[in-house]
Amino acid sequence: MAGELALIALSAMLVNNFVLARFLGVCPFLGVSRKMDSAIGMSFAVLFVMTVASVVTWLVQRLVLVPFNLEYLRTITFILVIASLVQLVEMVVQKTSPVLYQALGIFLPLITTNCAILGVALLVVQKDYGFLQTLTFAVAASAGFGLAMVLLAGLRESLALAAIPRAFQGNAIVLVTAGILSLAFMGFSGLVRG
Amino acid sequence: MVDVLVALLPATLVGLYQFGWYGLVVILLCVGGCLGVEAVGQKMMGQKVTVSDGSAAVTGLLLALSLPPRAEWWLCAIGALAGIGLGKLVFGGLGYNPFNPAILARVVLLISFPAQMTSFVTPSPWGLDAVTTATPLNLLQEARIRGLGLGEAAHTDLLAAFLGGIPGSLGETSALAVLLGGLYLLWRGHINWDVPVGMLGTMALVSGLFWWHDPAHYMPPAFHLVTGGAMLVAFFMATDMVTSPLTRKGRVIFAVGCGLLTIVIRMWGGYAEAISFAVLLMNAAVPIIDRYTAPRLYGARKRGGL
Amino acid sequence: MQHERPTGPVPASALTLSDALSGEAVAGRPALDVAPRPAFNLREIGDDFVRGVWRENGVFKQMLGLCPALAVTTTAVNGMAMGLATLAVMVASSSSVSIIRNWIPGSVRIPSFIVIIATFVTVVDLFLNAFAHDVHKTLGLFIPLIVVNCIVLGRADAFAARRSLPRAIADALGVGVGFTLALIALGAVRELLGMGSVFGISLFGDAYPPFLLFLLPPGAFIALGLMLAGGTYLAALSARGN
Amino acid sequence: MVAALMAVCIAGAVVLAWSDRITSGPIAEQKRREVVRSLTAVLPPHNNAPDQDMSTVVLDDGTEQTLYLARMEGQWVGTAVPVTAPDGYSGNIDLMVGVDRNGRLTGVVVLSHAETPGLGDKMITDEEWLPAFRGRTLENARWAVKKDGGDFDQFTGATITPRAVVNAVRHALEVCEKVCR
Repeated sequence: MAGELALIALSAMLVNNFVLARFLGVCPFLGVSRKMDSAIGMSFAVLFVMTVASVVTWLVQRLVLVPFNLEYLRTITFILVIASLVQLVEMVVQKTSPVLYQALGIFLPLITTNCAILGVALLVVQKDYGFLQTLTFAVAASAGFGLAMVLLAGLRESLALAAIPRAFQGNAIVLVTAGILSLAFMGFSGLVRG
Repeated sequence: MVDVLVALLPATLVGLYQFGWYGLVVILLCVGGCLGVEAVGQKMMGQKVTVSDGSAAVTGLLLALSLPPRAEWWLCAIGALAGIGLGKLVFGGLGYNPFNPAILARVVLLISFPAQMTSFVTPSPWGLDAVTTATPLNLLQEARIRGLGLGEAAHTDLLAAFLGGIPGSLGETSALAVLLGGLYLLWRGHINWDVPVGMLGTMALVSGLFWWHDPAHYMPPAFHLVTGGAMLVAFFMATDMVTSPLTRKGRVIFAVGCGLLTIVIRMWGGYAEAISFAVLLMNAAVPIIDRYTAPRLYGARKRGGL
Repeated sequence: MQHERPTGPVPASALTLSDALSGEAVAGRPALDVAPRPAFNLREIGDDFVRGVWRENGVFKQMLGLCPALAVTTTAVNGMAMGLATLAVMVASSSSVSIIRNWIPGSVRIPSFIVIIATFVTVVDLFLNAFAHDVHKTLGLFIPLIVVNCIVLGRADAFAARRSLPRAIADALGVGVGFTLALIALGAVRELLGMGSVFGISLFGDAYPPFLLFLLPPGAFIALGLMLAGGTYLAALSARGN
Repeated sequence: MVAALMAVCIAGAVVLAWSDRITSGPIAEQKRREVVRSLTAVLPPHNNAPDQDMSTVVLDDGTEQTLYLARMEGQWVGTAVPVTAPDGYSGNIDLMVGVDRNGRLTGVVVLSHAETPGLGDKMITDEEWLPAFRGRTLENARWAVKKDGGDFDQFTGATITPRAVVNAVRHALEVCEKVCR
């Protein structure tokens, strides 16, 4: 069991990295990685929402959708759960911890449309994971998202000092850098099969 | 840059002796390709053409030495495009590139053309009696995937691997020749000792622990040090000033990371030539390492290096 | 409960979800000249369409909707299928949003739009599964993920929620066609470099060695980056030429 | 406010319930047709409906194995065995293997896989590779790729995929050998 969970974690974080190999969450990955601080803030916000969202959607799937034969409502219920969770988290954080709200607040609205969150919920259903597997998968996936995000932010901050050719300035060089990062992560392929 | 070319001379000569004309063609294509891509690219972007600084030639030679000895012409051409174009020009040229161009070129080729990048021939005087074969690292990976333990890799002649004579890339058949060049660079003060020592030391230590624990399933540390690109990458590519951390502390972290990832990917990963992936991954982490180990000076930018 | 809808001109550059998401693209984005005028104006509708196809192309200009754009574009055909599925969802949801725009209070605007979009996404998902099974298998996970495509929600919220039905449809069609064309272009480039063919037609013959990089994830990022740079370069060249 | 959101949700649910009603039949039919298509491709000529004529056996290792039986005029002529190769380069490869009553292979098709495009997926795009299995039996072939001393071609640069497929097909033949005869 522990071994299986470790493999799930390794796979979700490195081998099939959510952003770099599965293309889930590319918009925030490119959009919020210009500064290291925002990259770290976004990563923690994703870690939090992704973990809670995957557990809640797992419960919804097991306790509501499957027993009542409502699986065609999966996409709509999952996205609603995620959207309300984000709202709830935002309200709770705002009331209880102004410091945390300052740090995470601006990222929370962006998370609803982060396809990594819905992606993790749907993949859990597709893979038919149990509770512990779901939890591990979500935490590892968001850790992998954070790792990719922080690496790209570091590279982008150092690129700010580089004399990038005119044609590549802006999004082009960010995409190429992300591509090379994804290339480097290919080195992990084969560590876990499947 | 001239010193680097001098340092690569022993490995180049061994390669030419063992693979003959084929090796010479690969070297000429790679060096010419890299110079050409740099000249044309800089012209197109309206920049000053800096081919004469020699760095593109070094990248070309390093690329050639890390290719299979009978690589097709287009493999060399794509390698040159990927290394100089994608690895250097798009970032604004030498000094700004976050990834080592030769490493990047090799990784692009490894994932794009796995068949061509793993078709090796045996070394023989002037390349006359060459027959198709596999490298020890490929044999090891093959055996592991089939669940056969160490397979034929267990019979690798480690002394031959050190002196020269085992199948491998053009400039990687003799660890000794590469090591001589590396020591020359150290003596001339072009590279820091901490990266190669840290990297090879970590590789030896980690592989040694596994080997000591279970010699039936893991190769001894000496095997990992003399096979594949270990020496070439540790002395000539990981040491690249531009793409390694600024401080000694940072470089040690970098080197240990490279060594650790190399062993992990070699032992359990899908690519036998793990070391290039390891360095590329650690190149990506350099800004973060610098951030936490070096005082940040805006405007002061490292330049030069290999 | 009826909420005050903004009357009169609404600059498209007002901060909306899509703006917040697109970060870099916003600064240089021209404010739309939108003056109050009759509901049906062909020129305006034409402009709504054209703007989305090129000038504000989601993928190339605003870097939105990149997850499906990168994930499914190993071939031109796959890119087209994904683009058309998204186009269908966009037109349906933007028109619905435009129709009910006056009945939805501001506080539940986003959740309502999400429900509408999710509904149409599921409809597309079910119908593809039933009548185009192979397409459904190829696109897989990325069909339900159209729900979180920032372009779809962005256009519903920033445009359809404030415009008449014809203009909302024109905009959705324009943006959807722009998205589809971008995916076809990216798919064609990756297929050409990766396999030497476009739309399954081999151009370089059998001797062309498959360039796997462009079929694998890193190649998706790199191909799009090179295409953007190529576009900028050509634009600069032609500007100098004039 | 809540009423408006509720109204939207209810409208959405109604649309979806309706879509589900009219698509659930065709979706099931598509899935069935997919199975039938693969069965027709791998089985010898038959005039029954093998997808209805299933049986399940328990193998020595305790796993359950579904078998589809093909009959001609009621006479058993062959068996289709769905097998999974667990050791593909990127995950499982699902296959359907057809075997006639003499233990001779009549066809193999790939149902689903996630192998590298342009490399491992050659086993599907290559028009000669899978048909080469036809006519093989457990006895008349060495069940390994050529690189391992067997009779089956591998692809340059990709030996993992064909090796996995060869092993899975052999497993299907062994199942037949045990339970069909």
